[in-house]
Amino acid sequence: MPEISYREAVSSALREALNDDLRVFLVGEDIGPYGGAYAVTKGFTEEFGPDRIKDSPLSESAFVGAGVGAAMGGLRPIVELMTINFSMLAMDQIINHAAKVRYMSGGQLSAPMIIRTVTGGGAQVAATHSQNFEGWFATVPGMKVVVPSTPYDVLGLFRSCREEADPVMFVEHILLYSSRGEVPEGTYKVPLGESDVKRKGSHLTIVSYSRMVLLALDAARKLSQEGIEVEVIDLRCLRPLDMEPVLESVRKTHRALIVEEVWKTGGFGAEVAAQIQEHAFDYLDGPVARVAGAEVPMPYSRPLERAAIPDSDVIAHAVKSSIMG
Amino acid sequence: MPEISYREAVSSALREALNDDLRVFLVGEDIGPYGGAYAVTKGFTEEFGPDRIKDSPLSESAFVGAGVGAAMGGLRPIVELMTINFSMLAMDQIINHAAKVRYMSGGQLSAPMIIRTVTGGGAQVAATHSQNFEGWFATVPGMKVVVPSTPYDVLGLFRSCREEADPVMFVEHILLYSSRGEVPEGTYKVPLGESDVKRKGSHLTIVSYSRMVLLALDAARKLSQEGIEVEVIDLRCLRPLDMEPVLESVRKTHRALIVEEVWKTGGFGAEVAAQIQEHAFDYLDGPVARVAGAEVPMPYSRPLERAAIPDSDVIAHAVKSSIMG
Amino acid sequence: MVKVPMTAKETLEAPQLLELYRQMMLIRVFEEECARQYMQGNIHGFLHLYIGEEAIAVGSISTLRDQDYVVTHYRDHGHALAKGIDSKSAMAELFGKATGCSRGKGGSMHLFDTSKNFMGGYAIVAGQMPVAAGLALAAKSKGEDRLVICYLGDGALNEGEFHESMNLASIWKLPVIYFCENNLYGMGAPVWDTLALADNIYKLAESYNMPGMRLNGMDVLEVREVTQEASEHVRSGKGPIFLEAQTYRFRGHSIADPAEYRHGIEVEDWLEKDPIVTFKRKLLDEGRASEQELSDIDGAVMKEIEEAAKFADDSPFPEIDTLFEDVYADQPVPSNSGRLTE
Amino acid sequence: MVKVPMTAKETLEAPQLLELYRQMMLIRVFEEECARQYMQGNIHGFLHLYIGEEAIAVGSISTLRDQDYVVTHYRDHGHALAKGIDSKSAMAELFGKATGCSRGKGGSMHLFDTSKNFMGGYAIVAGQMPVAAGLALAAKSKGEDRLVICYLGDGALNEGEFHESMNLASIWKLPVIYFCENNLYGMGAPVWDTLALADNIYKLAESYNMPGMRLNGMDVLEVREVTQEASEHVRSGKGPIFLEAQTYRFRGHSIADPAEYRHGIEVEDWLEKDPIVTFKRKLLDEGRASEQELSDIDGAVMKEIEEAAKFADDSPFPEIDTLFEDVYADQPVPSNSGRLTE
Ligand SMILES: Cc1ncc(C[n+]2csc(CCOP(=O)(O)OP(=O)(O)O)c2C)c(N)n1
Ligand SMILES: Cc1ncc(C[n+]2csc(CCOP(=O)(O)OP(=O)(O)O)c2C)c(N)n1
Ligand SMILES: [Mg+2]
Ligand SMILES: [Mg+2]
Repeated sequence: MPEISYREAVSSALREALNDDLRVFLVGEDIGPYGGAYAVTKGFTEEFGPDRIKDSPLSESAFVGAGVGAAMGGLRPIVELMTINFSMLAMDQIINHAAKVRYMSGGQLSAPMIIRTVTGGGAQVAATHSQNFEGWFATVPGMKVVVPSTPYDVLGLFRSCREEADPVMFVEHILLYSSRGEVPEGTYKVPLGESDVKRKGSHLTIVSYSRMVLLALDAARKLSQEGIEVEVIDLRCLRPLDMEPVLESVRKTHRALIVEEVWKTGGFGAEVAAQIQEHAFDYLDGPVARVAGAEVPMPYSRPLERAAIPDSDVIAHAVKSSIMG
Repeated sequence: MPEISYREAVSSALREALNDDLRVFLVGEDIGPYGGAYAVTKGFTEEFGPDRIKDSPLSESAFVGAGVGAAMGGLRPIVELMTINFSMLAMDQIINHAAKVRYMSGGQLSAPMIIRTVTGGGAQVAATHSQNFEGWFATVPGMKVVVPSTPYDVLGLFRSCREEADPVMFVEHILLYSSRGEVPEGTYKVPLGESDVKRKGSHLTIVSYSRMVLLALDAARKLSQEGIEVEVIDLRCLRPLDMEPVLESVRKTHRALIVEEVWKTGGFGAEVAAQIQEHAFDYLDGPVARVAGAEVPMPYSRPLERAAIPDSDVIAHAVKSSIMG
Repeated sequence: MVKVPMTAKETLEAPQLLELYRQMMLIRVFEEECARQYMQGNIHGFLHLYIGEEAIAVGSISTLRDQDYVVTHYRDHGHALAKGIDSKSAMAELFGKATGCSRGKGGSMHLFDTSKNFMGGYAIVAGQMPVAAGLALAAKSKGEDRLVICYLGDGALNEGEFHESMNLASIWKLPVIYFCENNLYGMGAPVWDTLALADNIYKLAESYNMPGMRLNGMDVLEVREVTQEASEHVRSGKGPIFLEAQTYRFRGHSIADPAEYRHGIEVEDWLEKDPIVTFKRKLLDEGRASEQELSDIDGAVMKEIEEAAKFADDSPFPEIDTLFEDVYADQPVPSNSGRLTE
Repeated sequence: MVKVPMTAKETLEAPQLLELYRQMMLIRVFEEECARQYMQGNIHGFLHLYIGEEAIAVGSISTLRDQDYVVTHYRDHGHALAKGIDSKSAMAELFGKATGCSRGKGGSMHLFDTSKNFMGGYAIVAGQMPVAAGLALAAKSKGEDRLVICYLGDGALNEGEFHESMNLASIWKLPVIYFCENNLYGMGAPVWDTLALADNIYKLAESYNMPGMRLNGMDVLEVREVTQEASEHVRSGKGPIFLEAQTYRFRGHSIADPAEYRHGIEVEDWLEKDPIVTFKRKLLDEGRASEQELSDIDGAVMKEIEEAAKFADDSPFPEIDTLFEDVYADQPVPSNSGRLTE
């Protein structure tokens, strides 16, 4: 199987969409000749023309909302919010318009659009540019939220997103663009709402999503050398949320650790922890543990930022504490 | 002790602030001659003048942000967001400015302001006007979130908010304004970050906040007649969060139920559930249960809306299921 | 181009004139019935009446074609009825009934009828503006011959989304008419206290390199004429246009608002300009209609609304399990089924 | 009032002129050092250089008094230095060191120094505008004799917060100068493609019933003069004012951007207008300074920046436990300690 980068996976997924479906267009800040802040749409304007690769003014609310209207009007917009931090300026259109128009209209209308955006810290771009809001969107009925960790999942999930008749947030991670992974030929799909066991193990279940999956796998590899076998489950979607593989795993390992990058308090991992104990209480040998980001606005300084984001050592340590209990 | 309404408690708290501290001013939509959407500031313009009761244009981002700047400049703004639904339009100023300026400036600046707003459903004002976002704000470092359920707590907590050197969201509930409660004379305070045992009991611990506390107490009264004694704990603040009384209670009752109005998935109750099992796992006789709002945009129609919001029967039922296991 | 047209010169046939009268009357009577039903406890939540502003919805929408989209704010009954939404299903919606145009889920602020290309009332002030731009973008991209008309209040002018949408519509040359219903107040706030350019709202268009026009929102014929002109501009591919109609809501902001912040003299001045009364007088004075014709219309309208109320009253509430319907589609839609022209 | 001043008429003494030169040079050399340090891996994250725009920060801020507040966007090094922030603590901040002006927490986009009334760089486009309005409101309410100057890019003009802030500042008559640095691009997007009124940005002020002026941002003396005039307007209590300086960033949007979207001819045209080179030539041509004086300044500036870099390099990183400091205040502040005038 050919190996490609996460960035290439996103680019291919977008190219496919543009080639397959004339209703599809891209809109966002600097996605045109500039090629996108993360070089995902480099060359797209030349390939598809400026009508389908629409550079937008800096007006997050208007262009996300225009995506909502365009979707209602029969197009299939793929809207890029340069980073999830700027979604704060489009919150109303996402939450009160995109996610609600189907319900409020009694099913007459819908906004089938994909909002692509970039989450995460670790790039030393400080407090306003290093946040993880995907969990918030995952609490909103009417919305779907996809958080791929690998090139394989990017491509497979994106293809499924295109079949959705409802709005989806497709949340990429800033530090994953250069990561690489194998991807089969052909147009395989990964359905929304299927968690993925990324590594088998028997001693503890790690549940994670987005970039933290990779760190959890790192930790699992290290732990394996010490004889600790960790199962790593990638949620892949926060909404719809597929807890079945998680519960199945916990019924086997009897221990669970949630790993996420966002601030711990009220992170989406709390939901996962709550559900695990709700549905597998009798199987648990100890509390569901959580590793998450430090509860601070992200600092710029490198050593501070490093200390604020979980790494594989922290994860491995938490696994051991959990097992030693 | 005199009995006053929740609305009167908010009004008095604001009056006190205006009388005590010349740095305090109010700003918001229609808070002036109109008297506020919920009649909280009726007569204030006559009493304090338009410079201190500032009617704002419909521009949530600008007037919340102006509050941030005014606080940085030495005033003590009390900003009213007419409802928490409209906070979606001021998200960036709340999350990326108010909550972060202290950190990003290395402690040189801060934004000591109170953002008052109104949460909740039940008034048949449909999907865009019936939401509960207080839990989101409670995940943000730099922010504090207060969710009073009684006139007593409104007054006591508001007084403490005024002493804060950091931004606070003060979240009132739309259906509580006419509820009444006893309030002592004198300027007692309720500190931020102290959960309150609102009813003693031994069989199960209900943890709740805002309006749901009242319904939980209703349920507890009914259950008491059946011999089930429920302890009801009101978090009062979501951030800082005081889990000690909750854990103490659970160590006694061995069972917990979280009751909140927001959509269940990713509701703040998930955090509470996660923490209970983290810190009192060995005391639990069964999983921490949750009662929450239906996962739908709020419908307008009365029977549908009623079905979407937990009531005391649903709560009582959940208590029993939890106890019966 | 910024202009203030002074007189309406269009000549209409009598049946057209009577139809304008009928529609305004229909809205008026519908709204009065709503107020009554609210008092009787059949309608709940927020209820924002359009009384006094009827000439705008009727005048402007009467110039549109079926395929044109209407998007509006929460004060949406007038636009919905003018676009042809059935008064029964509108009233049933306000009652929260299963037969309502939005299945009882939307309520007063969220009427929808896609079969009429009435694309909805939206309750977040100015939130409908980006959505309207998007609908216009879809129409334009698909090469459809339709425009979008998007109503907004004077209060919406202060919101950032107004600015962003106007700019976007302009640089993308979208086929949309942004139509400001300047009724001088946003809730209790007079436009003079909230908007720097309160006296010349139509000139806000200049910032967007867009034509702006002011018109008398109490004169249905003037509304028609200016909208027609605006539509021609938009249909010819020249991009969006901005209209400011000067009008007044005769009631409070919502049914709960006694509107004490307005002076009696101001209110009375405006009541004199009642768009229905003045239009009726004109029709009679100019001999375009007889008393009898008009009172026949009144009667028919009253009967229609009475039936609408009865229909709403008789209709069932939605089944509880419909609560979970319409959150998501049931079926995924094939991704490659789409072509720009069917 | 909308006007376009054509020539600078102010007469300055030689020491003042040399100081303007020194400050522009300081910024230029600081920025070049930043670029170098970035390449060497001592600075990380985003780095947006101010090279080419020095005349704006220096010209405008040189007219302010110490107590006046400066608020700006993420391209903030120039404004910070012009307001008197120590080049050492600024450079240390970019290195992420404990001695940085924001304790290493803010980085390039978030410089702060309240002792200089430099109230910060903000990284959300247009997000600084409401904050600046609030600072102006505080100054006005407290009867303080100070104004706020708030810089924004041309990209910020598209954001809703621009509109909301301009309107708010106008109706509240706030003492703030909104100063648009129109460098023709927001990242890779030319202003002509994103802003409907691209050719007349200063006229955006009209929508807010506010004066607007355009000026040559490459001429430090013109910047001074117009800012002075604007300050007088603002200080006299007449409310806010809007300025558009036409300028150009000589480098890419950030250090990572090769700026391939710009034409060579355009870039060269603007390089000819280099604010430092042209000012230097003027000083020499008009005999206001000698080559020796200027090269002495250059030498001093280079020495200062060299020392700043050394200071930054030698400084320690913050202790890890400072991570949790500055999230909240440690101590509540007594609620009744406040009085408007101390
Ligand atoms: C973003 C937002 N802020 C506040 C409100 C509350 N609100 C509803 S209508 C209204 C006044 C709007 O006035 P205007 O736009 O002039 O419309 P009118 O009611 O006069 O038709 C307000 C403040 C809202 N719905 N949305
Ligand atoms: C709200 C928001 N959207 C997008 C960005 C990403 N971004 C940072 S700077 C920038 C361009 C801003 O251009 P302009 O305002 O002209 O300032 P300049 O860089 O030219 O000085 C963009 C798009 C951001 N920081 N904030
Ligand atoms: Mg109005
Ligand atoms: Mg620029």
